[in-house]
Amino acid sequence: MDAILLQILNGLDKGSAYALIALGLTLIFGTLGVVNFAHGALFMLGAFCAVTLNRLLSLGFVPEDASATSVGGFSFGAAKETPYVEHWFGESVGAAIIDWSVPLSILFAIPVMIGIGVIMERGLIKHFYKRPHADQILVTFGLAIVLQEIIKFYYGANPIPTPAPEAFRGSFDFGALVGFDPNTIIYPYWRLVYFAFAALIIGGVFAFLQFTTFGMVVRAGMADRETVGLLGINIDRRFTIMFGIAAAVAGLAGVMYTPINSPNYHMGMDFLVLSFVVVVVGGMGSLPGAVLAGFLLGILESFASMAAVLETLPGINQIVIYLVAIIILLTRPRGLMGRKGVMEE
Amino acid sequence: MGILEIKNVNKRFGGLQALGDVNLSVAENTVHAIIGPNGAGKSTLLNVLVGKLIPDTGSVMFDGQSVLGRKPYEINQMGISRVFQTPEIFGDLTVLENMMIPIFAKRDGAFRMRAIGAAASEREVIEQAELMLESLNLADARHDHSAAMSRGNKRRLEIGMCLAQEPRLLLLDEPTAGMARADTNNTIDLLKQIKDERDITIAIIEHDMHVVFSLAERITVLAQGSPLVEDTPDKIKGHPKVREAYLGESA
Amino acid sequence: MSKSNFTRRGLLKTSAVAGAGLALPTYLRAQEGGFTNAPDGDTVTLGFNVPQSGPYADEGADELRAYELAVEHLNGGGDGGMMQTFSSDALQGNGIMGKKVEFVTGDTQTKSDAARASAKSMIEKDGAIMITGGSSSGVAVAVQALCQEAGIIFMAGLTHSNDTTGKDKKANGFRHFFNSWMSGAALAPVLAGEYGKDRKAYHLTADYNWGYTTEDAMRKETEAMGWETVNAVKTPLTQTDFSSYIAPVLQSGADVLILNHYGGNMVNSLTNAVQFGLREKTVNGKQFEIIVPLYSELMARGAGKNISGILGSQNWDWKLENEKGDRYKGTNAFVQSFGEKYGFPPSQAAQTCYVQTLLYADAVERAGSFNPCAVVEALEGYEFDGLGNGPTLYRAADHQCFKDVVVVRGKENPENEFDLVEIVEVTPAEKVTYEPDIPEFEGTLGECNPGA
Amino acid sequence: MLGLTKKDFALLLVVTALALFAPFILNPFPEGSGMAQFNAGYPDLMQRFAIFGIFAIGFNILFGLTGYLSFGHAAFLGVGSYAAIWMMKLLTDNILPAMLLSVVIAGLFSLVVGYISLRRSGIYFAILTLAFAQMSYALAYSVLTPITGGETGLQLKLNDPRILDAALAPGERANANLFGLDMTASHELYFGAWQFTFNAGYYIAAACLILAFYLSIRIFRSPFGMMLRAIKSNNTRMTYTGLNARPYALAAFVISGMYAGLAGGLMVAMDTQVGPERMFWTASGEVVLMTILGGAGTLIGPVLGSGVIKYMENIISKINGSILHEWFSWMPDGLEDALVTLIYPFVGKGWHLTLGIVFMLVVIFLPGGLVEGGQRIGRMFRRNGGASRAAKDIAEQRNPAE
Repeated sequence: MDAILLQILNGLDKGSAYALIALGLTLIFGTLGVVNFAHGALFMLGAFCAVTLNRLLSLGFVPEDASATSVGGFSFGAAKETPYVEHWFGESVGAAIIDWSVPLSILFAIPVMIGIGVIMERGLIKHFYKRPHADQILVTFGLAIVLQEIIKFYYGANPIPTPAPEAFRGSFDFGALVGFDPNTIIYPYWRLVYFAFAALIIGGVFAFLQFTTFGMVVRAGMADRETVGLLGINIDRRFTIMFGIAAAVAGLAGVMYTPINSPNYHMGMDFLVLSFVVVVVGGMGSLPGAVLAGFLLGILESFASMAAVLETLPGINQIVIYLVAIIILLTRPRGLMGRKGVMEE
Repeated sequence: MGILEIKNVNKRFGGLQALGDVNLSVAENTVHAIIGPNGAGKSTLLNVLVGKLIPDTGSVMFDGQSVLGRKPYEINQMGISRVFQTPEIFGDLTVLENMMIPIFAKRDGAFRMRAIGAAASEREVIEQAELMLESLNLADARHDHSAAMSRGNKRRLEIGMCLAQEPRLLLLDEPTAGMARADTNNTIDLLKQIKDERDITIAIIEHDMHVVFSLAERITVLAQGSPLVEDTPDKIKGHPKVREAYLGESA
Repeated sequence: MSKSNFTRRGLLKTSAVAGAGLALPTYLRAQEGGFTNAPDGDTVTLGFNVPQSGPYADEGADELRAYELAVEHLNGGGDGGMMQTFSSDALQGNGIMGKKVEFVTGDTQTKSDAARASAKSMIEKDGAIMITGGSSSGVAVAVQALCQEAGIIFMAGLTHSNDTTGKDKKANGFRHFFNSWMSGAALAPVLAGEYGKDRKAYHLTADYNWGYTTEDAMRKETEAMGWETVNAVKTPLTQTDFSSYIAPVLQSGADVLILNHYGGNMVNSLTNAVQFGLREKTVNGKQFEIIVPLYSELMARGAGKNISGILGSQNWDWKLENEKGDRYKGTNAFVQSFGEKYGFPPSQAAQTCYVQTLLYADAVERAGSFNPCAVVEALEGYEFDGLGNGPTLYRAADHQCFKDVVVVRGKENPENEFDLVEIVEVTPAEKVTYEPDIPEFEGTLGECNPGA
Repeated sequence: MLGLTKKDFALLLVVTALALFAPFILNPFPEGSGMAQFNAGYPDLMQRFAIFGIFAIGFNILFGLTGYLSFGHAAFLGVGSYAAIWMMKLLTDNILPAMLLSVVIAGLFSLVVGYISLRRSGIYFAILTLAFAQMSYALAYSVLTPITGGETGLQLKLNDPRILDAALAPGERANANLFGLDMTASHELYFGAWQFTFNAGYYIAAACLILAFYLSIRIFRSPFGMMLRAIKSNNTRMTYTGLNARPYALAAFVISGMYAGLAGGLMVAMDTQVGPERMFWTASGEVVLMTILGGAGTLIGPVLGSGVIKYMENIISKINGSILHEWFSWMPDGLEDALVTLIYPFVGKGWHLTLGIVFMLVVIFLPGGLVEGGQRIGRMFRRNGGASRAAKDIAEQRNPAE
């Protein structure tokens, strides 16, 4: 029982990452009808916003009395630096600022990612709305490669550790809180933060689409693009904004993900295929479907990784997501909550 | 006994009774129009006939055989062809190729692998297709891209493609919807010509009363999923219930 | 024409008609030499086949730096690096056998197909006489097999799986790097000393060949000294979030977690394990510990602070000579020339690649020929010293180097990003030596192939 | 001729000539010159051009004609490869049975995958095929290690059974051959500073490519091909014309799966090794990109697209800093360094960046892929009155619909 509860918790957490990425992807799919293979790259860019801010804040100088490590007469100059922020704001405040660089990156990433999204849409994607999906795939895939390589050029291929604030490191004993034995269900603080953050963003996007005129038009657009076009609403500008929002959602998912796994330049590709599976299993053009599928697949993946399950079905952890995707798509033609006629051709 | 016999067909979508006890008989070699206000169940009925929807109860017999439970392409192979509200043609193919496909379908059935010979050397099929195009006045456009044609010509092509299969029943779903007057008249003429030249039964769903009264020999009026009246055009024109329910007093 | 690798040449001639005119007589570049790509000018070309794209690109870049440095030294440039300390003095700094060393590079993408394509282009197009590099066992095994077929010497780069000099060993292939078995053997005594002989271990294992051999080695060695293996769970290579594998560890009653992971897998699983607070737990009255059998500097950098206090093994470390003395001479010479050129100390991948290049060049000099079979003969059973790892033997039976293994621990407070681990102990070569015919290393070496 | 129209036959002749004279065409630069770096006329790359050409031609029969976008075709290539290597391990080193089996096994596997996946269309179909391929990859990498060799894959070993072959003499190794003709056998021709390599394996692969290309023309022009285009154009009309679209699509799927199997078998025949990453989704994605890059739905496009991608992967990736310096060494120092710094990010380890930029440029400026580029050049020639036959033929292969 506690083992299952534990995996549900893990699954919710994995699922919230899947759901966040899939949410942005399906916004672009559903509203713009564009197969965006660069969405994973947006997630990656978000993560590197956090890395960049962390680096900027940690920029420093070498105090004069610092000693360098030396080997056989050769010394490496990379002695400990004192960050400027510590110099300017005092040691404790400066250290705290660096410590909190990941949450601070949210503020940094929102304008950056919206900017990237808008530039991407205006500069490139806009011209591909009426082109075949194949062309969209090629151009966005090309863009994803270019973005990745730029990041690789500046940051290298190795993962870059980007820790959570000290206060959120480590874990708490969730099991003990709800009456299980100690140490049976432990849960890292940051993952709880990530889950709450994902819930907030998902809720925010839904509320935005539900309660604003803008959202109403977009939802109408998702239901029937032609009608909205006939209404004479400036759908172009709204689509641009929508793309910006989707980019920001992907970027924020990336920012907050950095303490969970050290980001590297190809992390977007690792998530790309999975997020496509999530979106499609959820059903094309359905936001709740994408979120539901994200959590569902996250939880199933967690269950499949249990030792007891692996003993009876070796290798099930390798394929569970794809197997479930096949079963769902065969039993429900348009995924969990897909609408008819979206991307079926 | 008509060529198409619809008996006690019911279809519900959730709480909505789309079709309620529809009974309809279409006599062979007649033009039968089905009219009715929006939401009367015309499209649902049509989708039942072509196998896209399966009714909850009732039977649909075509030439003595049930069509229910068969796939659309099987029903087509039984001899029912359908013309859509917006012309459905193979836009990426040339006009001639468009016309060849139904001839292949007629000759080879629903599936036959012919991957070795060249389509261009199928003399017989091409000849038939060209004859058909000539009778439709589309012969000059045979190597054109069908997507580039006018809507009227697309409609002609689509009707021609259906005829090329030599169906026994031709279903037309608002064939002149959204068309200019001239195109509408052309289509009416084409259908009249077909009616005169061929042994064919035509069932037509239409809003445009001009079209209906130009072509139909019998008319069924549907309202709220059930047939209201069925009669000859003249009788229908004067029928008080119809005027009230559908045409409106002013018509 | 006297020697041919295409052993079916006789058949080939008789079937010329069947071949419809395609069966042209075979002859390859510089046939006179009697072996593939015999260098005929005043230069000799080496092929450096390293990952330049994909997750191991940084490791590949470091390997490439080492290769370029080795070429510089062989050609008499720079300060000569380890050539000054090398026990053999065959190398004069005038290239190899008087021929200037040139090199070509390629991208393995850490995929065996791409690695073979790249290696083949080096052999077929650039006339490389030796191929070296790689940062995964899949690639090493694939390229080694290719070199065996083509009659080229393969000097493996970073490859740690038993298979490279075990199941898939080849006469034309040589490995300087250590392997899973040695990691287990080297770690076990240190683990017993540090954590005691009564421990319960939980293994997370990457679900592919290297993972299997590493888990095997670790289990065998730790169980032999009294540890109990509570559970061993396989994780997919493509896994990025290991939470669902880490979370049940505590429940199982284990007090040690062994992460048989490498590269991105290791960075992520270790990060996750620390996130779950495993290191702060006390289980069975003991401090919970995490072990990473194979360490690398780049992985350590990727995992950041999470590696502090975590034990693992390495082939070499740049502080070895400073901390453990003269036995490891060559280390400082290498670190100095590498550091001067690039501004930071070399990784163990760089060291193994540098050493492999030097060893190849030295073998050619000693053999007096570029002929692969002569090189194989010169390397087999060769004992040398002064290349940073202490006295080393290239064993004839399996072409595996036997030398000391370094056991390291992640530093609590690293001075800088290059100084992330501290050397705990060096397990001497005798303790990590095994018989060449034990079941884990079963395989046929075959005979050397000189090619055309 | 051969059941082809004049134009198609001319195209076939062009492709045949390109394939036969590839060793010359791909090695335009003399050995030892700075430009020799761009030579691609060595056996391995020529073989890869042919093999991936076949793979893409087959993929195009499915995607280009029916519009069904499979994201899992690499699985068929991989399965074909495994079948071939097992055949060579167990039965004989002759590549013929190996290649036959790889086509058959890939065909059977694609029949199963296609039968299930074709129950859905559009993106749902794409994800189903992707799921099958990813499962194949993951299992081949891990739990199926006893059959697939896992991470390290399968190679020929000295102690393989090889029932039909005579025992190896001491010192002899197992070589892929066709009735004794060794796939690695090469003939080299020196012509001044030029060097041309004629490799037996390449010519086998080229023969397969020509045959595959010929078959694809026949399929394109057949009534079956017309039906496939009809599926892509309007599935509704297809159904309401009494045609069952699914077996047509399935047939196309299986045919393209068999092409993939042939490509996989050839890969083993040319280079006796199989690894599971051949089936990873990026490999499936690559053939999609090859086809679109060249021009989906055109006859020659996929061959061009695969050629460009493989060229970048194998040639551009090998240009490193020292080669750049060599090239520009005649320049003044400052200029040389500036130029090298400018170009360096795009070559060698940056070859992916160049690939990404090429993808974007092609799709932005040549919506119909590289073939459209040929088309435009062809038009330019025609305007100048001197239309070259080949350019025109290539240009007109494009479906006007695209």
